[in-house]
Amino acid sequence: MSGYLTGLIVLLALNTIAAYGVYLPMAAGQLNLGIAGFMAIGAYASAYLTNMCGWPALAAIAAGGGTAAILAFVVAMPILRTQGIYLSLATFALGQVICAILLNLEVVGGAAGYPVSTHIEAFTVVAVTVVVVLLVCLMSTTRVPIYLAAVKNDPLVADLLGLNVKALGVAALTAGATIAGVGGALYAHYFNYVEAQYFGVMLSTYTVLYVLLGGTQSVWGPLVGAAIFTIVPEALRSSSQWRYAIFALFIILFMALRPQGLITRGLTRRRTQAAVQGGTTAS
Amino acid sequence: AYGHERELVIGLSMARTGTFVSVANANEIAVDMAVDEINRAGGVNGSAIRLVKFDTAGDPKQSVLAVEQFARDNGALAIVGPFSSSEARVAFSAGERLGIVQMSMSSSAPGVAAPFKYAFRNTVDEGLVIEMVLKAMRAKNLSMGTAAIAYATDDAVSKAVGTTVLPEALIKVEVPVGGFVDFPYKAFDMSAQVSKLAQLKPDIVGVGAPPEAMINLAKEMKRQGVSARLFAGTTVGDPDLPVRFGDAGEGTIIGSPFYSDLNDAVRAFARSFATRAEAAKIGRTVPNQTDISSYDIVYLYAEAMKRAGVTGEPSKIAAERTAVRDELRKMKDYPALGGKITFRENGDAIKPIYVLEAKGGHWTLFDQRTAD
Amino acid sequence: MIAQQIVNGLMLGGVYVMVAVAFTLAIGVLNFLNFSIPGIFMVAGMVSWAALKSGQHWLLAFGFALMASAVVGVAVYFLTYRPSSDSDPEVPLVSSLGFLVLLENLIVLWLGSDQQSYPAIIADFNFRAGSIIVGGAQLLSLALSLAFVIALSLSLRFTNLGRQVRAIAESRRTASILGVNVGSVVPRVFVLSALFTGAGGILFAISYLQVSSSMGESIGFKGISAMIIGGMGNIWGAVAGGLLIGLVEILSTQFLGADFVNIGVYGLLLALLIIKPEGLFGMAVAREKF
Amino acid sequence: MSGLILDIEQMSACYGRVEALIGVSLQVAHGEIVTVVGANGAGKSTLLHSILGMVSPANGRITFAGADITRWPIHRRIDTGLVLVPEGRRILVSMTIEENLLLGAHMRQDKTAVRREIDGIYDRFPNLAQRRNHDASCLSGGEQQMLALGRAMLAKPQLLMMDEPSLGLSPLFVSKLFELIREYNREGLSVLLIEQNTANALRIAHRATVLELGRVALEGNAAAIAGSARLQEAYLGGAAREVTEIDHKRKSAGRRS
Amino acid sequence: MSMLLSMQNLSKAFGGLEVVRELSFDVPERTATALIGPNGAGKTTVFNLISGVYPVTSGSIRFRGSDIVNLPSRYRIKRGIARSFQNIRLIPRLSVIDNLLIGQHVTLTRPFDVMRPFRLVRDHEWICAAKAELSAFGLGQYADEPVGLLPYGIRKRVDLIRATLSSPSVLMLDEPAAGLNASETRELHSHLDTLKERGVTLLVIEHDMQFIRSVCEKIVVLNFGCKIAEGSFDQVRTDEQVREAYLGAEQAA
Ligand SMILES: Nc1ncnc2c1ncn2[C@@H]1O[C@H](COP(=O)(O)OP(=O)(O)OP(=O)(O)O)[C@@H](O)[C@H]1O
Ligand SMILES: Nc1ncnc2c1ncn2[C@@H]1O[C@H](COP(=O)(O)OP(=O)(O)OP(=O)(O)O)[C@@H](O)[C@H]1O
Ligand SMILES: [Mg+2]
Ligand SMILES: [Mg+2]
Repeated sequence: MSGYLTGLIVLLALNTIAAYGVYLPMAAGQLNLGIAGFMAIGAYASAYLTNMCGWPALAAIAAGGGTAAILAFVVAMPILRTQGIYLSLATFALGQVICAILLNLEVVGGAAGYPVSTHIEAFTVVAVTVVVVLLVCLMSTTRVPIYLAAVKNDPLVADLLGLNVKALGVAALTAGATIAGVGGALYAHYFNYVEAQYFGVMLSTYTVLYVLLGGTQSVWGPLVGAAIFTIVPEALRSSSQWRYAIFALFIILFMALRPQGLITRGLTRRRTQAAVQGGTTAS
Repeated sequence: AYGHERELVIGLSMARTGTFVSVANANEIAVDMAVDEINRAGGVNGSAIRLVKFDTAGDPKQSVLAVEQFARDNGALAIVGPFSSSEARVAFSAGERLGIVQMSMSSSAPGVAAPFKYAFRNTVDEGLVIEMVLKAMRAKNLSMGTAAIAYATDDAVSKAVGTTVLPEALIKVEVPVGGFVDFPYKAFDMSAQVSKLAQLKPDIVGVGAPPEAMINLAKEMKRQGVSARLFAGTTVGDPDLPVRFGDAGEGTIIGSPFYSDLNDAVRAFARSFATRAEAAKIGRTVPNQTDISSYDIVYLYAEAMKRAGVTGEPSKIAAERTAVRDELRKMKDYPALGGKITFRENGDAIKPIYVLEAKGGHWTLFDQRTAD
Repeated sequence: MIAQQIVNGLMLGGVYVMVAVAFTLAIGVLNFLNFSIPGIFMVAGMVSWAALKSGQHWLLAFGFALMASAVVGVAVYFLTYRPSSDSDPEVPLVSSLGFLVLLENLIVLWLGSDQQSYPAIIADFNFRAGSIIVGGAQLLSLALSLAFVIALSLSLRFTNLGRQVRAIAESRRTASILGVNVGSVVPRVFVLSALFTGAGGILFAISYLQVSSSMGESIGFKGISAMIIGGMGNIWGAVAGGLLIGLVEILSTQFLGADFVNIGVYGLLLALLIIKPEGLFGMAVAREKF
Repeated sequence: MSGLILDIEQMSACYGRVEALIGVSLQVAHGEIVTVVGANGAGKSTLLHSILGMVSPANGRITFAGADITRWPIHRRIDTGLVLVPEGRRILVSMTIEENLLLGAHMRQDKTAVRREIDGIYDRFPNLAQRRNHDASCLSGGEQQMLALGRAMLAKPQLLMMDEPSLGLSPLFVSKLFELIREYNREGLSVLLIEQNTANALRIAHRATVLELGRVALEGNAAAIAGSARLQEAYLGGAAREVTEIDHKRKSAGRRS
Repeated sequence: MSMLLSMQNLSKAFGGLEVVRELSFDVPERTATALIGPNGAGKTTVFNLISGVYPVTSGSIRFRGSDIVNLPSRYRIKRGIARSFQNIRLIPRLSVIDNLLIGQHVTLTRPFDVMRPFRLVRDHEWICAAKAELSAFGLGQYADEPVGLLPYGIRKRVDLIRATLSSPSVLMLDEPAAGLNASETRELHSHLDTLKERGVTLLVIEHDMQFIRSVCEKIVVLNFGCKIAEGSFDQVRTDEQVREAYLGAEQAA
């Protein structure tokens, strides 16, 4: 396969993984603006394990996800005391703090960044991504997504129906962070270099954009969103300097015309969304 | 296009959009210029050079994509770029796996090329530059009783300059360091730092920062009435800096691998660059250090390819890429436009340093030195 | 020196206040976390710079800049706020982020990504009291913020228009059933907020004698933090939060080093959100939408 | 006819492909109480929303107080005295009770009269007076209904449209409410009333219209309709079950087409 | 007759406002008890106290003899206390079945059940159970409809079925007949009869006196948070205080 295409597929895989990291918490109503922080944790932890402890890449990548998960689990309780926009901003602040700390952590290179000694091939990145996507798909056939929808929609009722709202929230945040951590670890091992500056707010923001563009109602939304985000700017490559402006305009118009995202439950079930929403407002 | 039968492909990894656009957007012009000149003069080994370009927008991920494409799809023999240190770190690692030479025109973070055999940088080590600057200042008897150091903490180059390069260089010229102030890379408010400097009362302030932060520092010093001479290395290399200082920052001294008024050849380059830049409407007509560096990289490649006798035949591509690398490593004092270039073991260039002083809205040549 | 640093902190805080108040106006009044605000801030700075550079009188330049801000504000209304009535609450937030990206890219295309020097309109616009230097432009922006905030909080509480705006904030549909002309009140709020933001951008440029296509970003994020620390939707809180962040930033630079600024500021934000989500001066978190 | 305050001719409205109103005509004379009854989903609320302009009718004509208001924006209709007490009350819970009332009068300039009327409302509903400076979120269902009614009256309606005002109210309060409507009506207010509580609605109304699947099934004198067999069939009788099923099928069909 | 649920001196204050005051009443097992009273009397608040939405200010709530006031709200449905809401609170975007699956949650026994990819199994028992319940009340055809699309009356009953799927021993219904037309009310009535036959105890808030009379054996009347009367429909109807505060002269007649 051509080098360009391979490279593009890797980018797509990385973007997709990050998108699923945002998608899971979002299904529970948490807009995580600090996902890049969890990616950074995964990246740095796995890099440290390969560099300093000589772990094999795959084990280190898994451990990267695990580290992000542990961190998420620890912070979840306090962070989930907040809701809605406050939660988003709390995750945003968390992401900033994580970055600022990593930037000053000299054991992992500080501001100079941290090289990673082991390289993984494009195939590995794609394979891990496929596994993650399949796992999320599998999860979508369990009770979890409807429970998350309940927690998102009406936490009080969810609680009165016996769901453990807090635990579901923690689980969603942690699962998202785990996926993001794995994504960060893949990034570190494919590019063999991590720097804290890369995992800034803008990365989190763009990842949220993928998900909303694709739509949050279906498991395929994040995949489609990530694909658009990877491919459209490439397609606009010929218009060179205009491409990011055009792309931003595209996002705005898209959101204005199709706020529910590209892939909707209605679409997957061959139902028109308008009817669903109409019914909702009629209540 | 020039009547050659075969083509030698060179990749250009450029940051035409994105964060570095204002510094990097003219690199393409300089590279085009060099390629045209070489082809017009008969090419290399009877073959024309063909450029393939890839805009990375300064994004490390995209720079790897560029390397993959150049090496695997375009059959490039070498790559001009990538631009920044962030890109270089990941792109160099990819280039190493693919066995293709890359040479950055701008990356100056310490030791970025060192771990790699195929990685080069046509930039000079900050430590050398700053040492030259200080030696020049001492030689001209500037008042330098005590020094202070101001640097950006969240950028690898700036931080290294501030925490190691400047202190070591100041020790060498026996100037005591009164204290440090630091700020974020994109700082706009320097009031706290300058109030602290006001307390330290230094004669000179060594700066490890991008031009913007240095301008902000100079302006705030003026506002708070703190007078001290600023000096810095190549991190602030910008032909327009004296203008951008406005009435602050007069007398600032920097070291640079490029001085636009150096000699006829450079002036001719600047003129023809200006013509092309005007036509391309990029909003700038004066070349900067990364432009001339990009220009020189093409000539360095041409020379290395000539010496290695590359043919551009697809079957021999891997060997020829390695041959280009080996020739570059062997090269001694290649007479490039910016001065004589030799590559050190760590892949960075050794070349002349021009010590410049900001005077009345221009850079003036303060001194000229060569390391080693 | 510590006195000077406190003054420095308050002056820096003054800049954050402008942005924090603009955010508060959008979130408290329209329930909309409007991420295009940093973009408008930047547009005003850049446009006034471009006009000054092309030789316009400064009054005219500021006029252009404010006009541009208002136009962007209206565009944001039409393209992000208005279409989003029935959608997920994240959607307007995200498309306003799209606006930020768009504005930055357009300005880069037009005026480049360089940081530009802003001409000093008054040669030395500083006041000196003993050894302490106070920036005139910053003082002005602080005064302007305060005046605006007073006017705003009074009118929201006690005027008809204020009640209409608050009704819209809670439910656009109900407001329209009550005969509130949503289609004209909301754009007015957007324009007001954009003008205020634009004024902030201009005052920033005058204070710091610099503009750039990315000048909105970090100030924007600090502004949001200031707004939250003060209590989302609480206009006075935004003032206090802005000043507090300015102080924390300057003092942590002074005593801990620049490395700790972000840890300090965002750590403070995080801690506060967890301990007291409604902010220092916040009202109850009751009915926030997004 | 100058005696009409509201005249709707052949109005249709749809949500996407679902037709909610089909060629509905309806008149309200000055000083009249007209009630519209019909099964769930018959289109009653849609009718009021179309009159107010929240749903733009696909075709037809609405004349109010002599003016053709078909294309007017909502706020203009309300300014001229066409006021809705919406289904589900729609109280603004983040504002105090007093502010909710003031908001009802937001387009009025006569401050002193507004003040007097607000005090009048407090006299009538002591529950509201007690809590005037509390957030409206604390009100119980019935109290909210009082507030919604008071708020609507402050807009000085010529025609008051009420969408199921008795929903969730105690029997005592229901009779109070209907008494109140009657009283306002005697003072000259025209009322268009939608009710599930048909018995009560038909008792106070002068005329009635029965909607069925978005069409007018029957109209006439309220007392006569109260005894009508057709009404029993369309609305109260065993047929109602099929009505919802048909309604449901119609929607599915609408989606499929 | 044993008392399934009993309140003892229950009080609830919001800020300074006492909304429920020293309220004591019992809900006998396998019967339907009505809670009526003027608007704002505190009926919904009592439900909220029983289901644990609010903590009580003082007093106790005994369920099968044990005090549950300190039991976290989500465990109460596991004990067998389920409720519906005054305003329907279903998830409009999900289908009827999905909404019901949430109601089914407390009947799951194994911890792994939540993660079981049951949709991969054709006609999984959970779906069958939910569908069976739906069909039992004649709503089988709506199984896959998004709830938001359904008529009000149907949604109300879906809400009810969701509550019954948790196999409750007591079901609290907050104004189940509000907004329903006569025939829908009849259907609701027979729905409740079925539940009663199954042995479910009902606690109903309702303003429709006809409905109350035909469904409930026992009535508790609240006013200003206090119990003003208790007894059978006929006892309560003739109570002077009840007439004055709640029914009005006309209705009582
Ligand atoms: N916003 C909407 N989008 C799509 N369909 C709608 C919308 N609102 C109402 N409908 C449909 O239009 C029809 C009429 O609804 P409407 O609310 O007017 O009925 P109604 O007579 O007021 O019923 P109810 O007694 O339940 O209030 C119904 O089939 C309903 O499902
Ligand atoms: N969260 C709360 N905060 C403050 N006051 C409250 C709150 N919830 C209810 N109240 C008050 O408690 C009283 C009783 O309310 P509740 O909702 O229990 O009444 P209700 O008997 O259900 O009335 P309705 O029949 O109208 O629904 C009301 O006066 C209400 O204003
Ligand atoms: Mg209705
Ligand atoms: Mg109630």
